[in-house]
Amino acid sequence: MTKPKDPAISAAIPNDDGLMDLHHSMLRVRLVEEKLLQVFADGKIPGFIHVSIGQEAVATGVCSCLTPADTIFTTHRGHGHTLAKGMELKPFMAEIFGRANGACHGNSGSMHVASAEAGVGGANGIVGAGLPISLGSAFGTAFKGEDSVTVVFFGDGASNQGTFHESLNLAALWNLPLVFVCENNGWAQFSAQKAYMKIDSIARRADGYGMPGVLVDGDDVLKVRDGMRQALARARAGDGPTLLECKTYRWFGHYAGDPQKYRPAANVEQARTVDCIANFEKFLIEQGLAGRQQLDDVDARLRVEIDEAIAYAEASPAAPKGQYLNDVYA
Amino acid sequence: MTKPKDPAISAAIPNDDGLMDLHHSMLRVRLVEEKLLQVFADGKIPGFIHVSIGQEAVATGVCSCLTPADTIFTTHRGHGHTLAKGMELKPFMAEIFGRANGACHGNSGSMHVASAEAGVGGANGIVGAGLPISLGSAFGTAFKGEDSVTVVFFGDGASNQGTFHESLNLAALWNLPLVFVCENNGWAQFSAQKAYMKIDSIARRADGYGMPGVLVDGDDVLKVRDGMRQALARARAGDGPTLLECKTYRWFGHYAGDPQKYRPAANVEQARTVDCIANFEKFLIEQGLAGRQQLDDVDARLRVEIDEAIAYAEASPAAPKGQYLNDVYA
Amino acid sequence: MTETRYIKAINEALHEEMTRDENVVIIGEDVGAPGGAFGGTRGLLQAFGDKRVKDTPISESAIVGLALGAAMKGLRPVVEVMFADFLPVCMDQIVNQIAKTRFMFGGQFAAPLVIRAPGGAGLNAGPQHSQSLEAWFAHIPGLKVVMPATPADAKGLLKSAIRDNDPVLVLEHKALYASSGDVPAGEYLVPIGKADVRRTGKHVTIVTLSRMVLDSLEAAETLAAQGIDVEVIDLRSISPLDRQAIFSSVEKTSRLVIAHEAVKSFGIGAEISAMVSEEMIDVLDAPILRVGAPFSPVPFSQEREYLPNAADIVRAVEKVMNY
Amino acid sequence: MTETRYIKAINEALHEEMTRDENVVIIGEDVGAPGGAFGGTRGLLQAFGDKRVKDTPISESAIVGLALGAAMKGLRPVVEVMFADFLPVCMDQIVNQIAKTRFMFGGQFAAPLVIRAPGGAGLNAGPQHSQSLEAWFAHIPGLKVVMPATPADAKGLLKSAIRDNDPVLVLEHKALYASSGDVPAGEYLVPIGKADVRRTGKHVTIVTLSRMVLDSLEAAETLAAQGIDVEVIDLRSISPLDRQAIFSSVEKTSRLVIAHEAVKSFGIGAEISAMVSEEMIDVLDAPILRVGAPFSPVPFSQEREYLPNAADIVRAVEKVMNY
Ligand SMILES: Cc1ncc(C[n+]2csc(CCOP(=O)(O)OP(=O)(O)O)c2C)c(N)n1
Ligand SMILES: Cc1ncc(C[n+]2csc(CCOP(=O)(O)OP(=O)(O)O)c2C)c(N)n1
Ligand SMILES: [Mg+2]
Ligand SMILES: [Mg+2]
Repeated sequence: MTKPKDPAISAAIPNDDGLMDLHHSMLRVRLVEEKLLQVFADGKIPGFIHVSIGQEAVATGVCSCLTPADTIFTTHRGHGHTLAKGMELKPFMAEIFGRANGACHGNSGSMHVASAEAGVGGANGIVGAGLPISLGSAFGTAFKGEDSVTVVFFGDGASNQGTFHESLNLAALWNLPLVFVCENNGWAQFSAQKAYMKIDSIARRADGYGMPGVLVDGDDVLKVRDGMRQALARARAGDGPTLLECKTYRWFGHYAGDPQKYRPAANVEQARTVDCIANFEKFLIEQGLAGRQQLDDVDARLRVEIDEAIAYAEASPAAPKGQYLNDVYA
Repeated sequence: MTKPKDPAISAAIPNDDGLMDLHHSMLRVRLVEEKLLQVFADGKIPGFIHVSIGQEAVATGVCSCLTPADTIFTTHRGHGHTLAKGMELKPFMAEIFGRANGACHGNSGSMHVASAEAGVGGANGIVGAGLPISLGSAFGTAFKGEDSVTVVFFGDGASNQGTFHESLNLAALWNLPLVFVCENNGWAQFSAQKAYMKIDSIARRADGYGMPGVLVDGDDVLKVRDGMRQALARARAGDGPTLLECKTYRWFGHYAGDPQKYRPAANVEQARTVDCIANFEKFLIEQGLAGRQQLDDVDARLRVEIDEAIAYAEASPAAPKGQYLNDVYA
Repeated sequence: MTETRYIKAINEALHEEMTRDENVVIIGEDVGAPGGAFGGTRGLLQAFGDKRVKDTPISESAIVGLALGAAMKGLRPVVEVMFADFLPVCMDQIVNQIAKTRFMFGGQFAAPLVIRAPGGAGLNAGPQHSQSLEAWFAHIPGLKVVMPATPADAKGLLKSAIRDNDPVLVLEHKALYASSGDVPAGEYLVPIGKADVRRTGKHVTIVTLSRMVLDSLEAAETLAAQGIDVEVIDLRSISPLDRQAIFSSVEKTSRLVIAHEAVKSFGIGAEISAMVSEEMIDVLDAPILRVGAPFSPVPFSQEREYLPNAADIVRAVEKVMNY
Repeated sequence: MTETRYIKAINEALHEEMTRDENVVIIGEDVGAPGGAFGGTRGLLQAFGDKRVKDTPISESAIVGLALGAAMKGLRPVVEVMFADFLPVCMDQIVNQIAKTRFMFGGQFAAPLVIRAPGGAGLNAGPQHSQSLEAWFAHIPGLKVVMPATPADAKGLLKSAIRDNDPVLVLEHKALYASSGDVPAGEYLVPIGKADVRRTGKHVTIVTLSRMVLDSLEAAETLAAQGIDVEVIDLRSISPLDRQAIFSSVEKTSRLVIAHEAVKSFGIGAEISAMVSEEMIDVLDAPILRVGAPFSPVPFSQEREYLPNAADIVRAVEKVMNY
């Protein structure tokens, strides 16, 4: 995570061990995605989008440990990871709107946001396909003697793709500086986890590759960060990869607009009572690390930033005629 | 395994718990493959062949527990499994020779021997590709209410293909009547196991699917049979699949003619001191279950059978002109 | 005949075939209670139970391979692969296993199974969710490949595919799912390997399929206003290909335009063009022109500009008419 | 110039490029000490060490994906996939990831990597080890595809592929590995996208590639004896395709035969035929004929009967000459 560009925060309140940054990052993801749901419902975004609302502690807990030199690979549900890793909001938004100055020239939209600058190797529309690519990123940086680390996010559903298996085996074998982050939100599209695997915890699979598997509460940003710090320490020390499973819950439908007939609203309501952001705010206030007003100020500043990014995206031009032919070959 | 069609055996000596059948089956595979190496070296077989000499206890131990109603799927190194399962020797041999009355009309050769009659769903030239297919076989028989079981053989190398992972997960989830037999011979083509996986025992992976994983000495036909009996009992009782790993050693090169520069001859010599057939013969004799002469008689009869099959294959006509167009569509 | 949506026609076919033959089973991601990503399998779980309607993990290779094994055991599996773009994920099972099973084993085993997958663009789903890859499959002996353009064909071809003794890939078009048309109620089979003359005409033949049938018919209307009488042939199947239907039409019109949504280069239009020029070059009064997508992945925001459309077909027809 | 075997020429190219650029790494099954299944990577481990020559598990998707990630980080991976028939195992990584990386990410990342894989028949390796699937890859924007026929091209194209900033699929022919020819020592680059006129002639053009270049040259000799003067164009690259070379030759000869080993239907010959008839139908004095394999998997025992050969080419040429 690049430091949030908001000097007011670090100046105004004690920011012990980056706690206010964690709050800022999670809330930023939440507010961006809430806004996306709204503009999507208004018909302003083509195609479809997948939001990670409720899962922000995973994105933030993991990415808060990283530097821009580290690289992440993510999934169709990648907005949070991407932003927490430090991607600029304007090219992010313009891409989702399909505009010429989107990060990918409007070629690919929400499912493929990426930022070379911020170390976001790309979201991916093929479930499980990011894992093999992350191997090469980790191999590449190690080859060049860099001490940066690669992180690949994937879902509980993705953990049943063959690519998961091949990638964990190879990463363990080659001792790659790689962290496999399984964001287990209990659902794969319209199915609950028990419908696609017999075991509860994906971390249990790590042993079959000779790699540590760690399960953390993915709704607690500090626990995620702790788990990630240990995995990163291993990776940076040359001790190889870790499978870090973060258990969380998908608050919304699979895609924006999903009527969710496949799960009772009551269950979702129940799950939503565990809110990583509300809980963390409570903690900050209880610990005397922040006051309500300060947190509300962060919220207000973020909304301004987001509105600006939306306005930027909307004002951005469409891709020029035939643009799609420009990025096919070098 | 269909009973060997050799009444002399069961009549002449005590055949406690099918021990003489085990001997007959292992020796038959060994002698067939030794003969195949010879005729291949003589240039009589087109393409390439992969022999399983030294690994006969796995094929025999597993298949001795099966009936013709059970189905096996095997690999490029499938001669042993196929024969132990009861495939007739003549169509087997004629296929390897590429003749019209080969089991597959000469369409495909050694790497694709199959027998619908004997419950051999086919050898496969793509490493790891048999596992998904075996799922459907097990699903199909269970669907029809049959109590037969499907067995899929694959190598230690194959256990790193994505299909391994997807198949074990699905089989466990659906509780399929399936036994995954990993024939771990320590080598994948020209590489030793430690070059492609960090863990020693593939059975260790079973836990990640919620399935029992069992490691047995693959050079001891009785231990293989015991392991298989338990796995089969589970499967037939509706308790789902098992991963049965049989540790053995590949005595010969990857393919017939492989110069094996990648491993010291001394290591191979050392490994060959563990001979599943010689050991089993010793056991039979020591236990007073058979005499040397009786075993030699089995050997002699087998050689006759094999010579006949070779003669049959050699005398068989080539496939008729354009035969390859006949089996493409129904 | 009732006015039915394309996706509903597919659903009807599945219902009917499952009723007719208890060996028909449905396999795929979210095909059970959710009724599939696009609603194709809606109601089947309720009607036929979870023995015959099987939700799977996200494991395309395992799923498609499972269908093969089940088919070898006498079942008639119908697999749904959520997007045709995911077929590459399980390509080995399709091409090296399913397509070759009968051949490799000398006819000892058959692979009577169906893979349904929606291809095509039109929903701004971006480069990994919009492809038209049919040319690959048509190149593989052992597979049959159909691409229905209308709800009636979606029903009739799927029913035929399920009864076929060979593996059939049914490439639906996701942008057509919401389209409607008359669909015969109950038993209705469209033979695999037979094209359909969707409009008769005498000046020029358009050979097309899937969504481009609609664009071709639209183009034909525009051209009719200019006095150009277009014959539109909807291939419906690309493997086997109804060569005779194409030859007969070109025999009459002496002019041929081929229109498909896939990338033009190395697409199925190439085969049709080559086949016609091989057999009847002297009949042709003009070059055979192909309309297809440019040589780029399907873009997200510029999808409409990228996709071939009726105007492109009109231009191609004008070109062959003015040759 | 030294007489060198095709497989040795490949090995030479790898040696030279690894010496020139320390970012070139070799990845694949048994590519290290064993030197690859066919000897292509022999000696590289010894010369460059195990940091740059990486043996892998049997995990084609992971391997090819790994190459992509490494290329995004600035390496120049050269992956060996043991048989081209195994490309379907990792098709998603090739087609949905590698080919689309530059496009999907708006040029932020490049994928300068090479995948080498031997295709083709000739060793009686049967239906799963003998296929020619190049048409699939030529249909995918973002990939480049080359198919060397001679040892010199095998070297020169591979060197160019390694230096190319786009992903290049090098489809070698396993039946050519043992063939020999003159290969320039040291620096020798064959440009990607340029065909080679392997024989000049004025009566008929044969467009061909890979192993069928040899059959075409043999056919040309036979035909020369009958007074038919054949021009043989070796495509070398199929994506990008050297359209101009084809057009120029047909301009001169007015007759075209296309010969490839892949299944004829929906093969690359279709595109070439369609492209030529689109652009220059009036120049043609005869139909464009294609020589390719019949519509069946490659059989084990009848491989020779199945494969297209010089006699088939002679017949096709005679047919266009006598038209
Ligand atoms: C290979 C492949 N199969 C299926 C899909 C369709 N699909 C997209 S997301 C998804 C569910 C993924 O579940 P999970 O990995 O748990 O991620 P989550 O959506 O929960 O974040 C599915 C099935 C796909 N995109 N790619
Ligand atoms: C997908 C695929 N990759 C690679 C190969 C080449 N190959 C054939 S056998 C083999 C080794 C297999 O090792 P293992 O699974 O241990 O079986 P074994 O040969 O030891 O019986 C390899 C790499 C193949 N046939 N298919
Ligand atoms: Mg999930
Ligand atoms: Mg092995």
